[in-house]
Amino acid sequence: MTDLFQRLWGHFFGPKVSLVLAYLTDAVAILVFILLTVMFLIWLERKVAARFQNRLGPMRVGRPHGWLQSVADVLKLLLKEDVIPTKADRWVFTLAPIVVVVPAILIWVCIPFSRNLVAKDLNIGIFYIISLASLGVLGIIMGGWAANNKYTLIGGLRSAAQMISYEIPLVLSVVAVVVLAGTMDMNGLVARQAPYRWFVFWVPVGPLAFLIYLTAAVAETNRVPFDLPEAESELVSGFHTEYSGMKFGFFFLAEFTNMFAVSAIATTLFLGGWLGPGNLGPLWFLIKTYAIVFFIMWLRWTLPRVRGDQLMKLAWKVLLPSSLVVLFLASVMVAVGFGGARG
Amino acid sequence: MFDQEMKQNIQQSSHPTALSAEATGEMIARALPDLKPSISSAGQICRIQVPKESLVEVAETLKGHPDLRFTYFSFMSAIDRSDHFELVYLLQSPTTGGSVWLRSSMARDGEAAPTLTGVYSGAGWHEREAYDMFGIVFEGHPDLRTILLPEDFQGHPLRKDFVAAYDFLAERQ
Amino acid sequence: MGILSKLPPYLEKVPGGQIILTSAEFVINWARRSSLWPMTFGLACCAIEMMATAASRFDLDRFGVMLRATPRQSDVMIVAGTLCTKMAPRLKLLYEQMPEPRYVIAMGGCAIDGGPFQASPTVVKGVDKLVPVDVYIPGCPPRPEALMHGFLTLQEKIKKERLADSLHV
Amino acid sequence: MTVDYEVQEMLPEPHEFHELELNMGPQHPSTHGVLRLLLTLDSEVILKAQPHIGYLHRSFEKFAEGMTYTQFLPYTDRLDYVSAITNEFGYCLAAEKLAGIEVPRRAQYLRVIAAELQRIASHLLFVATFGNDLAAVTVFLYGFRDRERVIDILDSLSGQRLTYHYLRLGGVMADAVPGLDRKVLDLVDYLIPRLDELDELFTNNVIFRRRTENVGILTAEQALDFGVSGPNLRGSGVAWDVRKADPYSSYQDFEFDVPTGRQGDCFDRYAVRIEEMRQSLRILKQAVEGLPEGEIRTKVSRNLKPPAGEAYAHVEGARGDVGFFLISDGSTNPYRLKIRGPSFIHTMALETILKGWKIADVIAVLGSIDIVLGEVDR
Repeated sequence: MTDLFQRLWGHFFGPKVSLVLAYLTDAVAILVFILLTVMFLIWLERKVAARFQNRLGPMRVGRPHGWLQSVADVLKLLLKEDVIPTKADRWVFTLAPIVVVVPAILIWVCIPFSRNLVAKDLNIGIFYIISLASLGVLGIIMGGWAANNKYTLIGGLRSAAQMISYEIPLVLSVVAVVVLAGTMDMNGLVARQAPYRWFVFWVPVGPLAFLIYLTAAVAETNRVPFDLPEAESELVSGFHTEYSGMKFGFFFLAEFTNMFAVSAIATTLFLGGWLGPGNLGPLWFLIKTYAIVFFIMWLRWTLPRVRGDQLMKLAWKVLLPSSLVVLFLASVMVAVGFGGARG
Repeated sequence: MFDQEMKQNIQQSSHPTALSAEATGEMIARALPDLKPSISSAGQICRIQVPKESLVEVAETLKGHPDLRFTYFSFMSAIDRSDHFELVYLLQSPTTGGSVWLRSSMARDGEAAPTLTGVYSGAGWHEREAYDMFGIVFEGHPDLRTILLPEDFQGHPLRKDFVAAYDFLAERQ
Repeated sequence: MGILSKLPPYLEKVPGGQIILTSAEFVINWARRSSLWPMTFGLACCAIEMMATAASRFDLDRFGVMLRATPRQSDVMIVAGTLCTKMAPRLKLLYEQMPEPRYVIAMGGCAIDGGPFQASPTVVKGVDKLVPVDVYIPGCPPRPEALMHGFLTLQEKIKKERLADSLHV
Repeated sequence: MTVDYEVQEMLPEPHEFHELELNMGPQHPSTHGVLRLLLTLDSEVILKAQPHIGYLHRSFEKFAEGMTYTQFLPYTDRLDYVSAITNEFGYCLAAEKLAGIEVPRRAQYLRVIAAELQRIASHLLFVATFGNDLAAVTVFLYGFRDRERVIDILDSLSGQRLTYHYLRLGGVMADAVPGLDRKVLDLVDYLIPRLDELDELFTNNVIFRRRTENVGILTAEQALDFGVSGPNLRGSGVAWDVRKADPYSSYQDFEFDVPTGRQGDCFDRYAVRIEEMRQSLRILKQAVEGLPEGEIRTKVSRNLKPPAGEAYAHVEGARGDVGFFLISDGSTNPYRLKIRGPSFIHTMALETILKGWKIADVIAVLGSIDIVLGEVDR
């Protein structure tokens, strides 16, 4: 996509200037896309929840079906007073939402919407994504600590424990796929699955890795049944209890961006990314991603929350060993010649 | 799989029935003749009047006696009889189904009541409430603090002389 | 962002500034009234009706009303129930923790003036003794329809707000 | 009258370095009102839990002393506002016992119908809030959706949704609305599949089981020692139901079982309530089918002057044994009214139950104990 923009800007400016401008355009495009998506996702979540619960959900703000609801919410949050508690650590408190949001958005640099619709197709794409994704937790811990409130502190610490525990099976399941594919390039990963040899069908490694990835991903994004860091009934609002206005909005933004990102990554890694009949790359990509998003929402509005120790047990006693087994199986598959690198 | 477990978890049990006041009185009279239970209020209440010094002792006997087993502490409260306080305890026995009222009286001021927390854990908060509402001090209570009223509240609302602050009562008199 | 709150009076003097001001006012008031997040502040009986209003049959979410647990993220405080002297300082504290602009709905007789418990020395005779109340909803307890009406009334009230008075950014 | 509105926090006791004092409430999403829990934590494990109450003390007992017997009746609705009818029931029984009033049989049946509807409504609310506490928000909304159906019938009987004031001294306020039997039978047909659906969605959910089984155990001995009653006592395995043990208002006419749990954990307390709803539906069916004809109220003077004496009546409320101890001195006002609120006692037991569990379990225990603060603080 950068090439395209560079060519476009090239009509007006020199090559160096147009490269910079192309990157800027990329950034703006991603930002706008994410903001619009998140607003849509929040609206979607409320409507989906409402359908599950025999309700209607937003109806009045923008007809039909309250489609302007999220716009109103965002505007209102922007206009709210920005409270920083007196006892809070001002700098860390202000920095935390930014630390959470920035990596969540940076992930999108590498995600291919179609063969060419990707901001920068790094050859270590998935590695880059995973390393960025683990940064978000820092912001959560910072926020939990800086607010100087016991509830946020507990929320932040829970979050740290949870994220670190689930990072490992998540990465291992991704590594299994990388081993099978023999590449870390996102577009390369998709190409290995063409046309319908999606990794999720590569028995036995594919489905198992997909399951592990999905479980760990739900935990990584702090959603029910693993929403301990912001457990509303226990910790009021967890780590963002003391945040108001747009700072809170940033946490919300990061949460939904992350949810969309893990779904997009799952699509790319396991469901063949933008592959599909016809020349409709981005459309297939979005359909698959939204299917996973819907699944995650479905989980949220069906399941109760697990307890901290059960969460840890699941990560260390079930997911970690099984992801190691999956990794081993993937190596075996490559060794006996089933690897995607050659096929 | 779980459905069966759920059904197992819930047992439909045979149920004991409550004894009438007379039957309870007879039962107590048989087991402990020196307590002298009396039946009052048209045969609805079986009560034992005891001096407050022997409250703990009587409660312990009623709880521990193998034929009576008054192990269930329903509630305790006090009544302001203008010249003295009356202490009321309702004890029940889940094994026999009997219920008995322990009654005792004490002076309104300058006297302390014995605590039953040593016999029944359930007495704890009821006694704190009586302390709040009547200002009765329970000697030996492990944690005698105000419970319902704000800590800086003046007076004890359920005393009959605490009237002025309640606007509606003042209007009537 | 002190500059922003000083902006409207200057803008008024500029030719055409009035138009900008009114349209900004409209958009801002629309956003504020369309996204009223109340804090769940259930004190007594009315809290049950508040929950019922948020639940399936009445569904406050239709108006964009989403119950939040923490005062920092809420715009409206529904005082649902009897306020006692022991609880009063907490109510005040929670109100002060809410970011501006904030609104208060007094739900039920007890929140309005003590209701049936007015005579009790431990009951505060109306939350407006402590915090400014925007909408009073009578009833013991008010039916869910009444609470919804309360929200609509509050929305009407916000609609008429002047920007100069309400910019607290 | 001036009130000092300063925050008076109780100073925490001196504690070890690794301990953390966490103040939960009085305003917290899952303390079910204005309960305040002062938790002493070691990481997430509770070393000590101290319930603080009184944030909703409205002095009901003093009010009773300044009112006539009939005037006080609507106040009982606001005691345990989730289960208003059973409070009215207890108070009416006590006052009728005191004054020697006979209640016509039709009124007794209508009272039973109202009380059982109320029990179902209350237990549905319990399921809803319990689900919400464990983050199963859908259960919360399903519970309320079904509760509305029950409330509709109570609404048609009394004209109120929450504080009914349907029972009156000597009978009930109004006769059964036409088609009450049809409505109640429809409700039975509607609710039984809904309860099965609930079992599928919630009761048999593995996460729910893990969260509640073997958590927050209250043994039978402890329960009896504290005076715990109702579903919480039965959850601990003690079969004690006032409707069976001390039948009032024609409860002896109906066939129903008393379910008990095994060990008194959160799941037992939950399961007992679910089963009780099924039993209540059974009673309702029998009551509307056998509703006798006749008067609905004995004439009772508005300025009722019962003879001097005392009476104690207790009923099986949705939360437990609700007792009213009335003392008359022969005048129009009660001399003293003592209300035995089961939630008060259950809150007292919290301190013992919570010790040694985790913060997440506090929520499960609080939800399963199902207290209503109006009754705790009175």
